[in-house]
Amino acid sequence: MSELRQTVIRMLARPAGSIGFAIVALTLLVAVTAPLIAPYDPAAIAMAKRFAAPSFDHWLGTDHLGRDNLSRVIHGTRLALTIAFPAVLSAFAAGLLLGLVAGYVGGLIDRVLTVIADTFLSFPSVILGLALLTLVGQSVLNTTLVIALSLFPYYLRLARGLALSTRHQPYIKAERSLGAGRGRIMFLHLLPNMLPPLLVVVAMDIPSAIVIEAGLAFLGLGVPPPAPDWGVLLNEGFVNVAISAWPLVGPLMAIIFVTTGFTLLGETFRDIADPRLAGLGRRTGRFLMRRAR
Amino acid sequence: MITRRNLLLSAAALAALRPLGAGVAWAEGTTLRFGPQLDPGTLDTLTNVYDYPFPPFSTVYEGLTSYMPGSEWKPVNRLAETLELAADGTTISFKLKEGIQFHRGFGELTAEDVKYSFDRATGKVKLYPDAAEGDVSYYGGDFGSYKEVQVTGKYTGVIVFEKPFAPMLRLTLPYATSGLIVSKKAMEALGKEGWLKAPVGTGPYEVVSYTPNKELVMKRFAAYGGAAGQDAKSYPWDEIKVSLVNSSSAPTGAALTAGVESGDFDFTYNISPLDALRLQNNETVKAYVLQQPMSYNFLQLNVLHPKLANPKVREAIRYLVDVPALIQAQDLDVATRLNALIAPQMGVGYWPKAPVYERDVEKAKALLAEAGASALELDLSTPAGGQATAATVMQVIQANLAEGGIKVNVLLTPPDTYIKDKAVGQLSWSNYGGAPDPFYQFEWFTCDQFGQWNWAFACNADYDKLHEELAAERDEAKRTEIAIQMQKLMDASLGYIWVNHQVACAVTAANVEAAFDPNGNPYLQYFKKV
Amino acid sequence: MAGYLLKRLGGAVVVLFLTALLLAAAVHLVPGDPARAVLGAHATPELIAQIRIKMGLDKPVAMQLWDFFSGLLRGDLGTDFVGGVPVTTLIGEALADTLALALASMILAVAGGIPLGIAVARRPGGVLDRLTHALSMVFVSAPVYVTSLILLLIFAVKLRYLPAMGAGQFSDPINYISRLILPATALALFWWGYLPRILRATMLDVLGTQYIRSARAFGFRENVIFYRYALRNAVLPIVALFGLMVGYSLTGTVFAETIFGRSGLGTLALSAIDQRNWPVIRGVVFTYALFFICANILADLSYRVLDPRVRLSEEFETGV
Amino acid sequence: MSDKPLLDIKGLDVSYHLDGDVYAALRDIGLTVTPGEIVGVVGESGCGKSTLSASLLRLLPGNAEIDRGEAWLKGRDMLRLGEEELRRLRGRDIAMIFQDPMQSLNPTFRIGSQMAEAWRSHQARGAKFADFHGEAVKALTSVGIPDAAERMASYPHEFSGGMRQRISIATALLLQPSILVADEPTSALDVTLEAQILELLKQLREDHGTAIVYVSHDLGTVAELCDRVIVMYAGRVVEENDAAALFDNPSHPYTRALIDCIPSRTRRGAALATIPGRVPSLSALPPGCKFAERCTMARGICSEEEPGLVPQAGGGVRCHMFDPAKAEAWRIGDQAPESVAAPPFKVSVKEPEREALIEVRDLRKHFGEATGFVGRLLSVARPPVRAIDGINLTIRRGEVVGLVGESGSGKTTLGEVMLRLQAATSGGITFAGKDLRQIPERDFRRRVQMIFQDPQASLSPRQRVAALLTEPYRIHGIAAEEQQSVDALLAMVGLSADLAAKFPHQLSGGQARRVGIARALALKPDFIVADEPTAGLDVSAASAILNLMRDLQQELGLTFLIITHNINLIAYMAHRIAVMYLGQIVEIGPTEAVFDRPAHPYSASLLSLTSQIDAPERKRGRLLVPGEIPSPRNPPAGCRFHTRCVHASERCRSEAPTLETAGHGHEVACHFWRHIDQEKS
Repeated sequence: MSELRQTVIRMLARPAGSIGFAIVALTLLVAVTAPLIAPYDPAAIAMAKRFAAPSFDHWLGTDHLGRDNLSRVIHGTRLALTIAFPAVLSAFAAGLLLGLVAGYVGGLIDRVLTVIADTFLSFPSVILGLALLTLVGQSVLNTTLVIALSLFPYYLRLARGLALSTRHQPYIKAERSLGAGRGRIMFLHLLPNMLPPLLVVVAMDIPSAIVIEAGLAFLGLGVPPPAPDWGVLLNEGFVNVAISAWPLVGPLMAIIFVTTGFTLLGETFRDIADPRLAGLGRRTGRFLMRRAR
Repeated sequence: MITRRNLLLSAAALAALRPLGAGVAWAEGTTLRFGPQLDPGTLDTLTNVYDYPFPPFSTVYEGLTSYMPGSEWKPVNRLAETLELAADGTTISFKLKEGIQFHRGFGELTAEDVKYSFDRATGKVKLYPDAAEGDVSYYGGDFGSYKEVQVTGKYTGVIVFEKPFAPMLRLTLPYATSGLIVSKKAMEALGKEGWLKAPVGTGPYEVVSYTPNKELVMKRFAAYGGAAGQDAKSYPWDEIKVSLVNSSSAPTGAALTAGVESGDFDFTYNISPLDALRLQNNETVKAYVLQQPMSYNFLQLNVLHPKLANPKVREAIRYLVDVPALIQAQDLDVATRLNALIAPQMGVGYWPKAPVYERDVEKAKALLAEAGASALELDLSTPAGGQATAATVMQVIQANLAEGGIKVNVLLTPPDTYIKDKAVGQLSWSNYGGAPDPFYQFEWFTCDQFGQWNWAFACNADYDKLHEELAAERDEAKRTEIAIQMQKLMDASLGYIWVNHQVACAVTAANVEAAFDPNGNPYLQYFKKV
Repeated sequence: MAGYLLKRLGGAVVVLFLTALLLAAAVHLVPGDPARAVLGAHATPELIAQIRIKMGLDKPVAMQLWDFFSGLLRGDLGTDFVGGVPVTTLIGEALADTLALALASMILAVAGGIPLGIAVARRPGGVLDRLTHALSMVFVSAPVYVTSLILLLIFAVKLRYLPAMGAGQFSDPINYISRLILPATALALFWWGYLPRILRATMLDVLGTQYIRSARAFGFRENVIFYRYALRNAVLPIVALFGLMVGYSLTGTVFAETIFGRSGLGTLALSAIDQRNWPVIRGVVFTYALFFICANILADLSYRVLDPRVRLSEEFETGV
Repeated sequence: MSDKPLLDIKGLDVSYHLDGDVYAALRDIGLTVTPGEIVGVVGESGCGKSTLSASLLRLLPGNAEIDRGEAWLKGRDMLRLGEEELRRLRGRDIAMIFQDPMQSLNPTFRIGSQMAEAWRSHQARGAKFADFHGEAVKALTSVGIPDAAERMASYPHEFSGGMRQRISIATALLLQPSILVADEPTSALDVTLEAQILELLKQLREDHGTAIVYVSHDLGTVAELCDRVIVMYAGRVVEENDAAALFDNPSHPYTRALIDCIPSRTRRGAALATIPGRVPSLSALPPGCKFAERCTMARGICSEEEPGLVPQAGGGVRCHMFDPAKAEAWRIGDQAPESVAAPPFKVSVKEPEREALIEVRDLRKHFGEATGFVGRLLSVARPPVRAIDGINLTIRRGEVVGLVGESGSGKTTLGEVMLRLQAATSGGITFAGKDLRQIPERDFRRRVQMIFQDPQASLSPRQRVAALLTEPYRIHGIAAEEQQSVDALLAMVGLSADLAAKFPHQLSGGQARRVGIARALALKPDFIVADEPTAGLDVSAASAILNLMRDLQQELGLTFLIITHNINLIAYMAHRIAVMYLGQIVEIGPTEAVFDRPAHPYSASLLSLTSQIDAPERKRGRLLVPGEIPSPRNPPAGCRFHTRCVHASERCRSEAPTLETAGHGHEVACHFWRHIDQEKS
């Protein structure tokens, strides 16, 4: 525990860390208190007030159905996080477990799992997401699952790689020579040592999940209306941009703000928790690859 | 789905702000350049996917009658000199104009060609002399109970039906591609392959070349017989080029209008309303907003679904829906409200006293309370595709109903069963295309349309019977009476909430004046140079 | 090397086969009747049945799979449900525009990112370093659709600076290239944030290595050490990013094409999904997968060619 | 040799700044190097040796700061030169070669191009670039790179570690600096290669009069190579003297302790000296003498006042004991300080029992053996690695067998195959009279243990010591009453109970090694394989571990197979010694017999090359082994050693020798061992 506290203190000591922390904290706060702080019902339609410019009543103006842009962005924060967190965590749990087994047990299991992961990896995640959502239909749950599915092979690959490199560590050989079984080695010795670098990845993937989700919604395959999803807001704003650009301003700022905040926090965390990851290795490549999609 | 289509269109909106490039080139010579336009699949009158009098069908072929440019829904004779419906409604006798020539020297039009064309449409003869399996007419249904054409002379004949079929005069002959006349001689000479490459009709323009998904070139038919009562030489175009695209790579939005804006095309059809609005301020082009009174948007309520089975619930929904807001949400301030299925422009079947339901949330709440429907949760979707604005409209409906305490889930990708299974579909935002006969308009709401187009699952034996009568009745006043009765039944079923007529938009170069039929379809040969 | 290549290609074939299988199977899971979707309003049941026959949907599933695979081996991705065009034709046309955009963005990315990275690494902690550091975070975090929209708003809407919409025609190269600028920049922004950071990190890593110390100990000139000795080794790992760059660009083009109204693979995929046009969806997704896999193999190979250390090592790979 | 110093360092202070802390890395360093002199710098890790060597070229990392001092080279103070002037000095006047030869060459440039760059950097010397090629070939040839002209086009990874170190030296040779700083140049190399490099350095001095600063933790090589030695402790020079004087008659208690720590044949049976405690942290140095805490001779004054360098003949010593003004404190108690070592006591080396505990017959382990049809097809191009190739070995209960050989000889693989941590390719193992295949794995694991090379890395990093120690019991489900308590286990290996709550990374190397031993002993095994038990440990910690192992072996009657390249360790501990070469045992026999009369030319060389501290041994002749160990993928035909054997004849090239008896329990695999033996005597 004190290790954790120390990490937090060291993170806050860096400007990037404290800014990131502040943004993430603010984001979480907004997400939790959305109904309290949003000035209007995000779904309340007022055709008379369509495309209003910012005013005292509507700080960010109104959209094509006269809804309050600010309120929609605020509620969108909550939605973004309620999709991103479960998506990343479930992908992480599944990827970690299977990657661990693939990396440590090896053999046929490894080959099968790797080929499956590679197959998923050979699609751009947006295309994969579009195709899958077309198959399963649009809902918050499906979006979450699709994002989890597109992230999961990276975790599998990553965990497998870590397990592979860790299994050759002397202490694993030492455990084997003591007679420790596979389960004991995997879960008591490999897992705790693989977690810290992987947790860094998870922290850095929250914004990726937000970005993928909003991207899918932007392309029209995200969560169904009237959910004020950021991607949906961008979509609707873009469609009507010739009439008013104001509906775009809120979600654009929100996405930049939140992803930058999480990235700052994640990178600081990475630098502190696992300096080995700071340099460019194949692993950083992997981070990037995921970010890139 | 719908939002995405919208998204692609929206690029258009942005182009509004795009600075204009080099000066727009003016239409040159006497070629009319039209496009990009969706490829019709084939140029055959019976296997194309248009099924309405769209170029090239309205330029290459002619029917016995046709509608004329303008807004009047009155068929005029084209190939027919006279056309007469018998008193019992089961026969139509016609006399063709004499001396009408088919393209490429395939001879004069005779009653035999009419017989062949109609037999072919209804599958009484093979589609081609060398037809393969699967080569069938798509549009046999347009001919009702067609029996045969009795050829009584070189130019005369009688169309015989088993039962009276009134829509023949308003729909099949003047409007549907299936009613167009093809050359029997040419068909026999050319065979399937030759026909599909360059079919032969009597229209003012003949096919020069057709490259699927690329281009269709037509030239003035020198020997045009002037079936339309007009010498083809008075049409300003020596040549018409249609740029064809595959639906998968069809440009949208600004990419669609860019051609006309840059001078590459003289005419582009089916642009988005926002583009049309934008281009109205552009002096180098002319934008058109066209009423399509035969096409209509409305909400269907599945009366057989347990959640909607109580009429009070459906009535409440009718009071909750804010129709003017729905029209506004489609960016169509130009669209007119629809109070019943048949538009006044139809000329027959219009119900002037159709009730106009104003929004009344309190009344709706009361009705819901009476029905004991609390915490109602309904699905809303646009099955089988829809217009670009469907998602927006559905959000308004969603918000409208929310005010009455009904939670609406919008399904952007509805399951297959949404329209097939009466226990699945609930509210359906519907964008239906139509045709100029009440019979056709009412067709989708009969009992045997369950699982097809009757998404309200409202089935009424009286309605179906009236529908049959409508086919048989030739007297317009009586038909109107029947139609009003049917619309009353629809109103009483509480399965439909009428919203608006559809609108189509197009753009031409400023020096071209476009012409459209009463449902907004372009008539290329009537386009003028100014 | 050859053995490695064989191994990689073998793996790629397996993955592509699975990809194809998944795609072939997907059509049978999709909700909505493609025949109905094609025809839209006023389609009669007879007509729908006819279209189904035309699409081959009436055949048994196994038959359809066989048709798909045998076609694939002949380089035939089937025929578009809607327009009846060979899918390969559609993809070929769309690919040209997409590749032009991807290539343009990668050229911009490298042309901007590498020099900036070198400048930053030359003076770590300097003004430029701090400035780029702050900005790069935003660039790296912002997704393509955000950068695209912002660029569109600023340049096309506010400043009316560049022709924004559509892809233009190859026959008019100047116009074509000018239409590439905004979308390519939107895609390159990420790399302008990322490459300098990575290059800075690898440069500092390399500058701290033993062989650089060793070079100093032998009195090498500082410029030689920086530009010749260190830079080559620092840029090497970036070559491995090439595969990712292709991946990023291909994904990013979906958004950039949508926002800038360009034709291309991305918009083709979207409209195909919209129409449930499975042969086209299948073909496009398969093309994406093919490019992804090839790009990664290419990146690995080029890395091997450039870095003598890994030429012999069988362990090194960046994955598929 | 001229007396005028080439390099004169005076009063040098260097500090590191890290996370706001200041580490006093060097304090008041004085060092002179005269032309042609080889100066050794020794000390444990963390004493500032590497900082010193880097300071000589001013090649310190960015967070280091030179606080004070002067460094005169050829009449110029390096510490006050500009970057460009400094650069001109580097390489031409003073050059440096580094510890890890694998890292010192730029991996992406051909070696010729790297040497050319060095040449170009110093063209001011007046040489033309046209001369470069010839000079480079000459330099490479002279350091023993065959086909130098062609090999200049090779990349560093195409050379072995030893070869790369030669290339570094060749580069230095090309520039002919007056001083070469060699920072642990042989630490990563095997003893045979080490000897070659040392020879090369000596030759450099002979041929070019290059002065060398040789930095090493290995007292043996320093004693072997250097004229003068300085001993460093906690950033200070604690003693400086001529090499012979220093090793024969060390003054500073630290120097003495270091020397006494080293195991050797002559110390067999005796407890080795140890130095308690650890080198103090450079960020929190105690006042007074920095060694006082660990010094058995320390008096009150030592922890109060920091001693200065007391001049002595040949150098000086930083100890109050030798300061006539301060020495009173010692005069009262004992007389002249004798030794800081624990009182020497002779323990008879207990003879092992006759019963064979583990027996290995014709054991083979081949890696990358082609399997399956395709594999066999491909294997034509790629033969398997024959890591061990026909080993017969019997170890009796209570016996300690030492296994030596160069890296790549298959020592560790043999140990792991014997413990079933790797599957054998063929051959049989009998354990306690039973075929190993018939013993359930779980039972076997209870009875055998392994001590792994890296003490810290072989402990699961996220487990506390207590959990690590009791894990064997949990794995094997040992009843609570049969368990030894954590405290007892810690006490057994001489650790205090408060370590139980620590994580491995909080332990020192020696502590981690002890925990590893305690873990190995928790299940009271019959047989232990110890793989390089002292690797990675400083001499003082290593000696303590050896003491512990010896004590435990005696007390518990343990059977050990000790795998090491450190022959001194074997000489000190083992009953029998086995020498491995390319997967085969070339000689095996009682330690005394093999050490006195090594029969195989390879063992003879290995023994002769082992650096010795003790005066009589130091003077022994060295039998260099040329070349490097061949790849076990393509072992030479006939006698595998023939490619490097000076005695090799035609027979050796074609016919593989088998082990034959060369005395009581002494076997050797050499066609000519008798002949060679006679020749030697």
